[in-house]
Amino acid sequence: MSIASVFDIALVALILTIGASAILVRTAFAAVVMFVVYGLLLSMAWVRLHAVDVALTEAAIGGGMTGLLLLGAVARSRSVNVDSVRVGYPLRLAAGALCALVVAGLAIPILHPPEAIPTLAPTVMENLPPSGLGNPVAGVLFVFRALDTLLEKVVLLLALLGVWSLAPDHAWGGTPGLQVYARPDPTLIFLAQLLPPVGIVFGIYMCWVGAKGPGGAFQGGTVLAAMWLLVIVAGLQRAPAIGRLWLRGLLVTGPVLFLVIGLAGWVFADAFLAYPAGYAKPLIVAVEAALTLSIAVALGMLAAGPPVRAQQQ
Amino acid sequence: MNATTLFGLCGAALVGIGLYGLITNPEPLRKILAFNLLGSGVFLLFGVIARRGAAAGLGGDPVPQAMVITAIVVAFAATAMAIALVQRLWDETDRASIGSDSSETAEEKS
Amino acid sequence: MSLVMDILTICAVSAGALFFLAGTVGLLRFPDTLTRLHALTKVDNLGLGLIVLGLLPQTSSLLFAVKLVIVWLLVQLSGAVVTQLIAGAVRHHGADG
Amino acid sequence: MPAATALEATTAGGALLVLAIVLPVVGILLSFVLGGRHAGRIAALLLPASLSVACIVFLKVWQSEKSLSYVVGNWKPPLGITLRADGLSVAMMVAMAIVICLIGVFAHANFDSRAASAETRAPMVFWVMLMAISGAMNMIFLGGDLFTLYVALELLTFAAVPLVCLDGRAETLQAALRYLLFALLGSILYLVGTALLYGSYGTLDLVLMSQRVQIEPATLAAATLMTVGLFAKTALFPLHLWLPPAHAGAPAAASAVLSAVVVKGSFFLVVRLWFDAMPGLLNVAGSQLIGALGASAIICGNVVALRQRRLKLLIAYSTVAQIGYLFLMFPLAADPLHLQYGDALTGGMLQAISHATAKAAMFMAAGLVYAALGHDQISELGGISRALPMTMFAFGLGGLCLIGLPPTGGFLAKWLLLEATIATAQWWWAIVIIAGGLLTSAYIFIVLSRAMGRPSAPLILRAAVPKYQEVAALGLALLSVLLGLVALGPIDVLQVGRPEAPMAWLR
Repeated sequence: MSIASVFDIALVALILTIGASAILVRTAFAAVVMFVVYGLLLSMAWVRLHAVDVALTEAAIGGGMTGLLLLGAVARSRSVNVDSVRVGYPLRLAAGALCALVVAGLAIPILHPPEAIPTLAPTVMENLPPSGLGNPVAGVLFVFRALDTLLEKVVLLLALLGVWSLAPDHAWGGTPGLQVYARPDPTLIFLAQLLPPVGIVFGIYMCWVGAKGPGGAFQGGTVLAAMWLLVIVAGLQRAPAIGRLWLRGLLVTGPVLFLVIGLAGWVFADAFLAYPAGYAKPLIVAVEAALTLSIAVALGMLAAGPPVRAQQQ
Repeated sequence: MNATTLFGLCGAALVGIGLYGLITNPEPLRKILAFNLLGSGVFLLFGVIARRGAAAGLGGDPVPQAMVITAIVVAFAATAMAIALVQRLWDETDRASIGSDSSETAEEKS
Repeated sequence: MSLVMDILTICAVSAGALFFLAGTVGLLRFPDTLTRLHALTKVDNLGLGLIVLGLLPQTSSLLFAVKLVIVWLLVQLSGAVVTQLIAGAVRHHGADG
Repeated sequence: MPAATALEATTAGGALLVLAIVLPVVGILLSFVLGGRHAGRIAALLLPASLSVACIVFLKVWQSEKSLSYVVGNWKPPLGITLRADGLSVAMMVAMAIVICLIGVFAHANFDSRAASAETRAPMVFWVMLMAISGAMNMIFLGGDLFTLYVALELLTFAAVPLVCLDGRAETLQAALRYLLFALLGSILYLVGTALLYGSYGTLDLVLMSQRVQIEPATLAAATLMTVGLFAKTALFPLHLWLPPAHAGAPAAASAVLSAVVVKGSFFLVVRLWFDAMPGLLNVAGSQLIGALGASAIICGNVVALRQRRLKLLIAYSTVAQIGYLFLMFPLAADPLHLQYGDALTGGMLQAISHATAKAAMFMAAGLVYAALGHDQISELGGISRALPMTMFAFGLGGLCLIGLPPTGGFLAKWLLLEATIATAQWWWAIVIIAGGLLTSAYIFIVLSRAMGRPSAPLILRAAVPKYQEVAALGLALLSVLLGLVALGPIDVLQVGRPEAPMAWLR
């Protein structure tokens, strides 16, 4: 048994233990803390599966941003009376049996992979050069399956509108009620002044490097969103009112540019979402840059929650 | 058993754990957390399938990897929406329970 | 030359791992929040620092080495700030153990 | 589908399919920038435009008797994504576009924001979500790739959930949360199946899948998980618990779109899965099980509907029952022993369409009753048929369609299903269909007799109801009645693009 497999076994055991305890621990707060740790461990699993792009996304969004949201909600829930009634024993037993069945159903195809394992990796590598991209994952996201990526941006916008729709009527157009988790603390303010310049450079770098290596619009956008949220939480800047035109503009910049370039492909490259020969890379980089910005704003606003205060004129 | 299969079984187990939490935990917040756990198990299965299809000098099939990235963002959006919903619900039930007795908790279990 | 580098790596990384172990034991065994923080910061500073130091000889390019050092510096920064914040919270609300 | 068309290129007119998806997306993006005050106007332009695109596609497919397809970005499957419009897609697309447009007309009274000085919450959310639902439905009907369909499904969920709790009351928030959790569970189960199928066959394209698919454990596990997930989203018994509170609590226009349109999206995917991606994979036991769930839905939904005191809840439970009919087509159409394939499938799709029109009309009528009376207690409806004759007429016509009386679309749908029960010698489903019709007629009759009865106290109308809202409801109701006439012609369109022999892999 090699060191790598010892590491893998330990990692899987740890992931399962922490995951199970995130479900089983008594208090919601402990569960959320477990979940954040779980997210970080999981991104290690992704590295072990040679999917560095996914590892970055999982660490940034799955662990980081989701953890932030859950922590914020737990902090709120303490002031609210949450009844923690457990469901009855028979139901739990039935649920356990059902879940065991599902696990078994999933384990069988894992243990018995098809004889000839299907893969699109060679096809992707064959067709990647015309796009000028070096990162095959970016190639799939922006060239071969660009329609999914475009629609997913719309999903993000809709989710944001869905979150906003939970505002009381009078607060519509106002500022989100991002809870300040710590009181404005000199140390936090210091961090919020020091880190964002580094973070912004890092976010832009991640987006830029995504064309040829691991990274891309999501990962870069998440880092930018995190910097923005840090500044807001430290009290250095207020969350913007949701009715602001610049905010709406930034939110749609990425999707609009993507859509425009896609439609232009109809004229210049004879298909929707096709890129004209020779211009693919600059166009994709432009789309990625615009998307990074839109994703950063969308993620930040999703985490900031619905507006609670009407905008002061 | 190689590492890929090991992670595949881990993903399958996480799906089971998440599903269990989603069914048995009455608190909405814990349900959302369980949904995320379930989701990450599913994503891990994608990753295992991608890793199995490693070829052409790549560490894994990029198609499922790209799908996972899309799916992670969608799952985050869903979580944000669910949490906003839960918080608004707390606000409203707070307001209701100040006015009258909190009769809504009984309904919550069904 | 490479043998010396490898020995250096092995020594430094092992020492770093030892600090991690000690820090984790401290985190679990120490009686209250402040002493636990103390144990934790030692891990961040020394443990990670030694591991980064040990990995430096193994890097293939300067850029890679710079990235490693940046990682260490960022962890230092966030560790320091978070420790401050937790300690501040403890002073305001009192620790529960 | 024959192998020759497997790697089909873009057909003439395929560009229209892109337009059907892009138009609503443009509307959403525009509304974000221009603001909620203009969202209603943008929707008023885009929804009819989307309808006309759907009509053109329908006519093209109907006349040429060939599917349309569009290869996005010129990347053919398995690498890329193809959009396809076959008979099922175009029929559903036109029907849903019409229903959405009429709901848009109806909703103008409640979500008009043109006069407001600033953007307001409810209109902005409603119109954007309505456009999103229209786009997501088109995507579901046209998508030829399982993962694209997943994204479309999520688009539909995120558009539908906020509509449930548009008024922000605690009970509707509770309903929305439950709906969201069910829907998320449904989509994640669908996603697991997608992963397993990709792992087995290296493609997510429906046509390629249908050529490669085989009976093996991975495929069965995937298909089961996906189907259960889609059942949760369609609210098929016993996963229906979220539906009644969600649909009954929403504002009338939202209830109409949720009940008439949204649940059909996931239903359509079940059909796509079993009839297109994995033709012939459904064995007797599986199809009987699905049918049994459908039958239980019909019986339980109707019995519970009969006991409701509130009109909107009654209509919501009736949706649970009517969804059951949709799934009766599986044992009737997918029985591998009998190649009776066409009738049951046609009947099932027609049931989806006629339920959409009838249910939208009924929810609109209930909304108008609520607006006029300030409540929707069935026992206190006396005299309402004199006060709002057109509304109650629309409700009655919709009811006739649900019961399945001739010449309504509901009649034709149930008749085709009944015929299929006889042709395949599965008499037990015929009993369920007939019993369901009787139960439905019971509660429709109760409501109508209350409405026609004398009021216990003089009826005071709280608000005047705009005529055009009544006309919209009546229009949909008439449509559901006239749907019976499609038997004379356009019904053939549903067979366009169907494979000649459903069990290609058996040969």
